[in-house]
Amino acid sequence: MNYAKEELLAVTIARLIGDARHVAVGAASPIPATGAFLLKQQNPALRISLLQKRSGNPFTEGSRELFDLAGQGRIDVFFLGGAQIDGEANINLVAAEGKRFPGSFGSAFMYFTAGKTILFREEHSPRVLVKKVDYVSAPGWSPPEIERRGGPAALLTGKALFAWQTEKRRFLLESVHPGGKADDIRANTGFDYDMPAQVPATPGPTPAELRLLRGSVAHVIAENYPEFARRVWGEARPTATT
Amino acid sequence: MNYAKEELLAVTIARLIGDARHVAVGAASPIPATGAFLLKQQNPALRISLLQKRSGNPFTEGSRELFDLAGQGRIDVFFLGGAQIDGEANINLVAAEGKRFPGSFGSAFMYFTAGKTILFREEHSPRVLVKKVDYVSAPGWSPPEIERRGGPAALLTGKALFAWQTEKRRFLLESVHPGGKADDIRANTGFDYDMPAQVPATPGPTPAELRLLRGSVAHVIAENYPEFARRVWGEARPTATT
Amino acid sequence: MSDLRSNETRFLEDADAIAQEIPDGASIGLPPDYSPVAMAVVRALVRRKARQLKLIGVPVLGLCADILIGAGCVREIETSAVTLGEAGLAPRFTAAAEKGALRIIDATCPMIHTGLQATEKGVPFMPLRGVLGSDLVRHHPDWKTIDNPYSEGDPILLAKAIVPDVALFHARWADEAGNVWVGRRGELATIAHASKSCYVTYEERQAGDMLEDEILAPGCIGSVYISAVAPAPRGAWPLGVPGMYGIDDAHVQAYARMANTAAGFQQYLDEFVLKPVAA
Amino acid sequence: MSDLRSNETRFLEDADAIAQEIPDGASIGLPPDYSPVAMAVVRALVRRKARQLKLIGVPVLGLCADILIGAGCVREIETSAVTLGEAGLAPRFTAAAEKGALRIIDATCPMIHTGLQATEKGVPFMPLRGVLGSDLVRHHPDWKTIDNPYSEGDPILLAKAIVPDVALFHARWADEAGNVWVGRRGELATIAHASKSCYVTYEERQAGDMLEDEILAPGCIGSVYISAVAPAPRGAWPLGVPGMYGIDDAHVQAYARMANTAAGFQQYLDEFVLKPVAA
Repeated sequence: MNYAKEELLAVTIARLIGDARHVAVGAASPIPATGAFLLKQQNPALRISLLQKRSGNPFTEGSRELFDLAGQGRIDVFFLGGAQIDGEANINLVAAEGKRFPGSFGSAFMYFTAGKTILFREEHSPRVLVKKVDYVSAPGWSPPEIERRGGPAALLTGKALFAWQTEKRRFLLESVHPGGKADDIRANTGFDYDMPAQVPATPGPTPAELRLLRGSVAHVIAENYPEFARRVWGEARPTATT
Repeated sequence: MNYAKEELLAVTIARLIGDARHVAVGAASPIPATGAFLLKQQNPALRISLLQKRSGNPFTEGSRELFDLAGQGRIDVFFLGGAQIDGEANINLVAAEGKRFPGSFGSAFMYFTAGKTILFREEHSPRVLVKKVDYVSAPGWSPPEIERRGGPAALLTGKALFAWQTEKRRFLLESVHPGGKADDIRANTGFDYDMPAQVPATPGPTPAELRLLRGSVAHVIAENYPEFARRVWGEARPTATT
Repeated sequence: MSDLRSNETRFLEDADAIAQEIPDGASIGLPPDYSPVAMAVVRALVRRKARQLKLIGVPVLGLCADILIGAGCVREIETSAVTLGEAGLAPRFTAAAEKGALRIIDATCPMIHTGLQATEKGVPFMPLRGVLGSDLVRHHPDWKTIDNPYSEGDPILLAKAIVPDVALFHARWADEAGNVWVGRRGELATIAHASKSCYVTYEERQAGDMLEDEILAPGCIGSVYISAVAPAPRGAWPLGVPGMYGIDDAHVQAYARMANTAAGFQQYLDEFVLKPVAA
Repeated sequence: MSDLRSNETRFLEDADAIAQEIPDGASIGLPPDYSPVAMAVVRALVRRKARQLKLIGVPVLGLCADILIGAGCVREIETSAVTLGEAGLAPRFTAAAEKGALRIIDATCPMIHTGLQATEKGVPFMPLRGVLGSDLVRHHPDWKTIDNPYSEGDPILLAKAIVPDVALFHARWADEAGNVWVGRRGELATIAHASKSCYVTYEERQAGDMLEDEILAPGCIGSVYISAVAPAPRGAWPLGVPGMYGIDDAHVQAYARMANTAAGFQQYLDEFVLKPVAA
């Protein structure tokens, strides 16, 4: 079957969201948004809040409301990335090796208060996936005395999917995307992690999922991330079989 | 000169407000409101916020905003009454002698945060003006370690005006309303207070003040306190000389 | 927090259907009389003989509390006052209080807002200036005084987070997405945000999604907070809805007179609460 | 708090008149790029060669900060991020940061909101969950960790009250009473409430008093908070005003390219900032 890398990542994200009831997707996150809207096709009750959407923003009280919502326990799934991500699921959005990044945004709060966080970064390299982040914008785990509702559930990259093992505070290589090899993952990952003897391939989109992605999902995504939709699905936004 | 008791009290309140820039007047306070609007005729920059006004309420964020405003230091003058008021300027709005009153409202906060508070209670009797309140809804003064922006400035009753002496934490009888006697005040006041050898009479409204009260002020007050305006100024709301 | 993850607003038939969902023993956050009160649900709660309710006045209580107290639905209240406004004292509250038949937690307006704001932010407490030295502090079970960690020898009061089981109020509009429009009545949003579940009656149904309208959105409470809505035209009566109808002063004054005695209150219930009434 | 008792909104002529009133060294609370930014005043600040400003991002900074930093107006920023959104990194911020030419206090969005809410309530601090264990806590000068007074062995973070000297933003409407309408952009109200003075540019003047209109009032910030307003049609350009005009993406992308070098940035200033520009 032919599909785009973005489509593989989106269906993986849809599976990771699972039975959540409320997903919040940050700015500049077209792939998580695609995954969430794909899932909504199957579960219309799923609530998706697109943050900083230019129109039809779901909030009525300004930029504080997302954080209040999360504090109240009303956000089940959130997405975070990182200029660096390490083997303890710490993320760094501030600075590394003399380079300055934009900053931590709400990560240090959302990582604690959302029900679960999916770490997502397409670049899979030793530069991004490091042994230890240079700056902890938001910690991957907290000692027991610290109140923390949620934490990392998984780390999805352009090459592989890792599951987070809460007890061991370590990642487990869950699957490698089709065409990739476990050895290549080891070579491109700066942190140590567990892996089974046989690492399965990440399941690709089913024909039904592809139909949805290229139909109604592409339509919604094009409204909010026009550049991305054009790149993945072209101007025509084809429906059904391609 | 002929004037109503309410007119005397209103002009006294206008003088007590003085050079304030922002006065907040609670529900069911037509006389303080009358005093504030009289002053506004002379100083149009005076801002008057009528709380719980049924329409044209000055707040956009609901009932919390008044308290936030006061906390920010943006309310210069507020009014409080009391089922009991004692010689240390404590007020009781909760319960006394087996009787239950409505409750403390925002008094315990506003008394601290408004720039100054004018205590106002028409009934002047030993039942209301007591030696010690049965319940302190809001204290008249605070020890030095307690942060407190404001406190009582004066106590105005239907019979007299007391000034608050911050250092001595005691009231001083400043004037007795025309027709009254200092002895009568002493007999009807349950707490002890200072007084000068000669107690002056509370100055009545000037002809100019009366013209304003019976003209534009009566008009504004009638919109917000129709029963009161009818009682004081009659249906016709006469302007100028009566 | 049972219902916090509920994200689909249900559309119920009427105020009675809401009253069926509010269980005995629930704590209910209620707005003041000048902010739309779901009076139709209050009457339905009396009809279904609700018991052991705890009412939280945000920040004061009025007619709705007096009726519920008089009808024996209420175990406890936390509020900064109970008043009928221009109609004077709340007679059934006063009678119950003076008989000792009601647990009363006396508060002051901004401390109630502060406790709800704490829940809104997901924090266990929030500080407030003032109040210290008031007997309210001595009697309130949930307030604490600490030293300001930023400045030595500077005591400051903390409100513990208040988490009502139920938020209950009335709105001018609800839309097809389950959003409600309450205009500038911000205390309603605070109650909704802080409560485990939230029930709203409304005057009129709006087509579409008000959050897509830049002019209406700022006065809306998003459906993410709303458990269920039900139509109740003139559902705040005898209280008012800003911009639609005012308080029926004559009725509230008549209530105040009748409710001055237990017998008169029962007559009021018979006439205006126990049999369905056209406003 | 110099201007807190100011209660008369002044009507100034234009954005330059506002820039004249914002002194060198002032701390300025600024909204994110998706909430109307007073870009016309930002350009006027560059023209008047403002110096030593402290910018506070509520909760993030964007184009306005990058221009002010590039033009040498800024000593220090406190923010949870600086970004041009879809146009990528903020180049002058990045260059200044990597050269060490700017003091940066890194924060996280809700801690900035929390610090402003503390000032809004008149309290010296406010708690927030989460964040503990982040390096932000180690580096931030104003945050403290205490034990939750309601539960032993439960550390919780406090934000110290943030008090900007100046709130600066753009609004769709101002009215004759000095109220401004900002719709659902609640962060603008928080900045206005917490700041010592507040300057607002607006698109259009409304007759009368918007607070008398139940539909408009919920989106208004009352004049009690507003020091002065000035007209600035398309004053947020190249950023947008919800419901009126969107972000001029092409212009922001052109900016991002030009500002990648100091020379290109100077050319941008010459072309779009130093000489008056028609949007």
